[in-house]
Amino acid sequence: MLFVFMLATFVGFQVIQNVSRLLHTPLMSLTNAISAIAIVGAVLIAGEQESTMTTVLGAVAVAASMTNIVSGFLITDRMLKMFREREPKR
Amino acid sequence: MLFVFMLATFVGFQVIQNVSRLLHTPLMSLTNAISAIAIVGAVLIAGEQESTMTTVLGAVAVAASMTNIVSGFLITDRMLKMFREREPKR
Amino acid sequence: MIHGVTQLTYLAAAALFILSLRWLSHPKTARRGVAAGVGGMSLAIVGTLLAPEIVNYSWIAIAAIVGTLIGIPLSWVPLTAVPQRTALSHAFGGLAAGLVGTAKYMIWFQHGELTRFRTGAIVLEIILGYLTFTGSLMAAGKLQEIVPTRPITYPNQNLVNLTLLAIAVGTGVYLTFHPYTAWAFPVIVFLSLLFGVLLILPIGGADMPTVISLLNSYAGLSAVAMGFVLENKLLITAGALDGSSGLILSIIMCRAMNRSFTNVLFGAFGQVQASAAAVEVKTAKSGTPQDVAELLTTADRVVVVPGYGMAVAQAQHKVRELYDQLTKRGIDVKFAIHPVAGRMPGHMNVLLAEAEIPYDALLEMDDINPDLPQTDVALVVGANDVVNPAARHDKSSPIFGMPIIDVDKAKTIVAIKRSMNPGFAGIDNELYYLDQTMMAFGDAKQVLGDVVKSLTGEGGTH
Amino acid sequence: MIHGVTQLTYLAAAALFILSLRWLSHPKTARRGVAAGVGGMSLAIVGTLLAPEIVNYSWIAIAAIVGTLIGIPLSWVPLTAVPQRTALSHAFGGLAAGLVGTAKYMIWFQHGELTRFRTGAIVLEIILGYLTFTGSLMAAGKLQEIVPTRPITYPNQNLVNLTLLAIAVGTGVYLTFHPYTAWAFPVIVFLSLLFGVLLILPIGGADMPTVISLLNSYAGLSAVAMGFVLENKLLITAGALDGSSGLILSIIMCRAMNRSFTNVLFGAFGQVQASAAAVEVKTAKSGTPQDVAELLTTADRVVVVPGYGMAVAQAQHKVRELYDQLTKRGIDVKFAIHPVAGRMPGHMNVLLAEAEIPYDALLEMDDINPDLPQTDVALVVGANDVVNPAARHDKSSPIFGMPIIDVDKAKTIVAIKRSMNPGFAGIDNELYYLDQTMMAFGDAKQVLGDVVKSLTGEGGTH
Ligand SMILES: NC(=O)c1ccc[n+]([C@@H]2O[C@H](COP(=O)([O-])OP(=O)(O)OC[C@H]3O[C@@H](n4cnc5c(N)ncnc54)[C@H](OP(=O)(O)O)[C@@H]3O)[C@@H](O)[C@H]2O)c1
Ligand SMILES: NC(=O)c1ccc[n+]([C@@H]2O[C@H](COP(=O)([O-])OP(=O)(O)OC[C@H]3O[C@@H](n4cnc5c(N)ncnc54)[C@H](OP(=O)(O)O)[C@@H]3O)[C@@H](O)[C@H]2O)c1
Repeated sequence: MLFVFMLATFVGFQVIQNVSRLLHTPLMSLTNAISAIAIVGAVLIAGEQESTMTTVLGAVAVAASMTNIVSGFLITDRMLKMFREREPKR
Repeated sequence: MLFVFMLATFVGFQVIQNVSRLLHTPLMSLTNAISAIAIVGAVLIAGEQESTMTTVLGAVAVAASMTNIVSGFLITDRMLKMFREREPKR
Repeated sequence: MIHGVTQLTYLAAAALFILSLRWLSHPKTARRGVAAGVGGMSLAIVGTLLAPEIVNYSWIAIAAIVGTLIGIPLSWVPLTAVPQRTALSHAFGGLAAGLVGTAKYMIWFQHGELTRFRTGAIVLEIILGYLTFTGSLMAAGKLQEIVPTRPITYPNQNLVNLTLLAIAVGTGVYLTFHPYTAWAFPVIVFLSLLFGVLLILPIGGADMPTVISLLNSYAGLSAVAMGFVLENKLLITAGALDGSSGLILSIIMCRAMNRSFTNVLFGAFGQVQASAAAVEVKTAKSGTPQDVAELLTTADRVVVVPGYGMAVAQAQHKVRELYDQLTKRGIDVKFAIHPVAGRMPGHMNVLLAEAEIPYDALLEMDDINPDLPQTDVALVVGANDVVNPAARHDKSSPIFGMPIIDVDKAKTIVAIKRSMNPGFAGIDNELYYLDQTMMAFGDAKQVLGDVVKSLTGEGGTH
Repeated sequence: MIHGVTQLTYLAAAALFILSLRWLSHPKTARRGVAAGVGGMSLAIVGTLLAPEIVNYSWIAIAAIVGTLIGIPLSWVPLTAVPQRTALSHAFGGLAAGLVGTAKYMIWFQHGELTRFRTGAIVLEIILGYLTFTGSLMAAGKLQEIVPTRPITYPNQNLVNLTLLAIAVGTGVYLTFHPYTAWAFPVIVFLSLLFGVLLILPIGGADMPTVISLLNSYAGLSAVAMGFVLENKLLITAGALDGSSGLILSIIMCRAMNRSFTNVLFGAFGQVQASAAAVEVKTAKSGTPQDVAELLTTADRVVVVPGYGMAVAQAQHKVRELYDQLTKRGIDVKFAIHPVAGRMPGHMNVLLAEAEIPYDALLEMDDINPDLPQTDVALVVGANDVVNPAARHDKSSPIFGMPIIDVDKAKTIVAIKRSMNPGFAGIDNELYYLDQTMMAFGDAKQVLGDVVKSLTGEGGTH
């Protein structure tokens, strides 16, 4: 697992360094949405039905992550829609 | 392990794409040396002493890999030594 | 623990996340990047739902619906509120990580399945998660100005904070070696929550963007820790992507402001604004919007330098109108974007894109600076620190060494702002007193509107 | 299976390999990259030696010494022989992978520990390994001209080859599902060895560089397969790095030659050289080295375009002398490096670097092309295809569409080569018949030497 972490960190650094400055704000919201991958853990806890307590904790975590997923992707897309190239010269 | 492969491939593609054209020949010999990492497998086989046959196979593999390691790194370094920037204007 | 299909969906999801960020590197492919991100996330969720451990779907469904219902309106916030939204999001992310860690601890505690490795990973996860939770809430509050934005300091603050953190970490280490110490867990949770608040208190509202990026990085790392807890490589990968993104962005911001992390986190920057009053009385020339319009029409090359003031005034659409008027007259108009203009990375780009200014008219600092000496008019719209020449020569200035846009080298300069007040760094700007500078006082939207009006009136077009 | 310390050294080794390649991205940090690579390799070896399975070190030590003794002289080869050396290296790499796979199969066979997964991974490893072994040997032979370099073809060749490969893969699949089928293993080994030879036979000597890169990629993939066999993540990582590097380089070469993989592998390129004889009789002007020297002294801007002929003639040192003479006279000299000039990627760069020409005087094709119309003299030293204007306009030419260096746009052109013979692609070059072109016939080293002599004689310096 350390291997995966090491490699993913390299990938992350390289990929992010290549993102143009132009898009740093959308980048922030996109990584924000991706970090909501925590939903995977939350779903596992909420679905396992170990005890009411853990199910509730899991469900709250699912809701919180889902909020991030939905709002993160939507707002990124909204911002990106605004970026457009110069239209062909009139 | 598929995960490791996937991530390493991404890292590989990104890293190699960033290598300047100037250095493509040294790049070939450096990756050549790195691919001699097969020595790890060869050492395990040769050192396990399972049977004479496998030990011999392993030892040949160790020798072959070692050749690549030594010649690969040495020649890369020899080539790189030749690259130098314009000396400060005289 | 995780069966084959799930594993494969996770693999694909991780690849899609990486592609998503790769595609974001250029505006042309960026929207494909969002699609890849959505695809990756959907795969990850579907893959998880297929896992055999999941016996009950109703709670998950309800929670997902609630989350969606909160998420949709959250994505409608105006662009000026994006930093707050991001901070709030990090708070949710941190909360989710913290809760999952807590629940997992409880489950393993019950079943007697806690090992040192598991406990250690959980401790890391909850410290980072809960700290991110309260820290991000505070940051959002400061940005929204619910919490006072000025740095709140008291004696020995750093000592107190670090002691708190040390106790939390110490307890965590103890718990790792004695996983069934029931009292330790809530103590760590409490200390982490508290530390998140205290960490943000002494940081000025204007430093929040850097802090948010850092919190982004923490949120990513807590997902990584969760990945170690659940032995899930997708979580590790996505978390690492997120962690490195946050770290890189905060490094970029710090570097562009020529400050160090320590200075941002412990510097209580923005506290001493009052002391920066001008001592000698200097005079600045000021002009009316009509004067500005006249000056602009005689120019061949114009460089517009937007800053935080444009964002505050929401003046980007007026900037666009001005751009249209000028280009229609054959004047070459470029935009000079400083990396930390505004209050978040890429702030100006998003605003100008919103106003449908083509992104290839936006130039980065290093690309535009060589052109400035050939520029007839540099139009500074609500920017201040990023054009302050003191950064180049005044060693005593707090922004000394920060790279700036060299508008002072342009032939003439027009600066639009409401007053002679300083900007974010709280320091005077000698630019405004130069001979070739004309101030146009007023709200940026108002002033630009008047400029455009007098251009259209005069030109007879429109 | 692998204990903690070994795991950690593997982790560090993998990180070092990645850093090694990252540092190679710029000449300034490149040598640090080699150091990182050596460090990573040493760590990996030490980590492996620490593994508890290893009971006997003497065989390993002897083998390592033998390998070192072969490796050191192999690194002394002249730079023109680097492609052969690389091919030979791949052969060793493939052999090692094949042998390890074979040995592992034997061990698991004996112990009854073969599973489908293990067998499948071994099959992949040995097919790739042995194919790379013989294929690379053939490639090295062709480059060294031990084996005839022209494509060797016979009817239905592709069909025969593909059938062979299909049988090998089919047997491999069978073996995967019936791991203890003793006869299948040697069959696969034999077919892979044979396929490696047959694959290379129909490929012309000049296409070898692309093939070598592809074999590089196979060698990497066989290391990956070995990683799956031994459940070793370091092997997977290093193999993947290698595999992607080989793939990217061959793609770059193919693209720069405007050809497809299929065409390189099955096209039997370079076979029809004879048919390309010139039909109409055209005349080219030729000049003496003194004429060339005179022309050069009157120029302000000179662009030197080196090609394979410079490598053959080992003329790089003379090029350097010429460069010194001309810059001494205040003439601006640049080098235009085509991505596939010579016979391997970066060939010209290494040669010119060997002659100590500063690398910032070397410009890539896309950077120099806009300057050529303002160039007084374009000096073509043993380049042919990469400056053939037919690539731009003659749709029927085999190199049509390949990007070229636009020397025909320069004010005057000097081309140094031994005859009017075609280059690698076997086609005539209209460049030599242009009005503004002067041919200087002879060996490049000889001609340049004379040019330099008449420059020094004339100028009285030196
Ligand atoms: N971008 C980032 O990521 C980031 C992150 C952290 C910190 N920062 C910091 O933020 C600063 C950004 O520099 P900047 O030049 O963009 O902004 P600034 O230095 O904060 O100056 C903004 C100026 O806009 C004027 N203004 C405010 N509202 C206005 C309105 N409605 N109409 C017209 N003008 C208005 C203000 O002057 P009046 O009050 O006189 O109108 C103020 O001087 C830098 O110091 C940077 O270090 C940026
Ligand atoms: N770089 C790579 O990675 C790579 C890989 C695969 C294929 N290729 C191919 O290789 C070719 C490279 O183009 P190129 O322009 O560099 O070379 P080229 O087209 O092969 O032409 C080389 C020329 O050099 C002349 N020459 C040979 N020996 C000489 C000597 N001793 N002194 C003076 N001249 C000599 C030859 O003419 P005379 O016989 O008249 O002297 C020949 O026309 C391209 O077609 C490319 O596609 C390159």
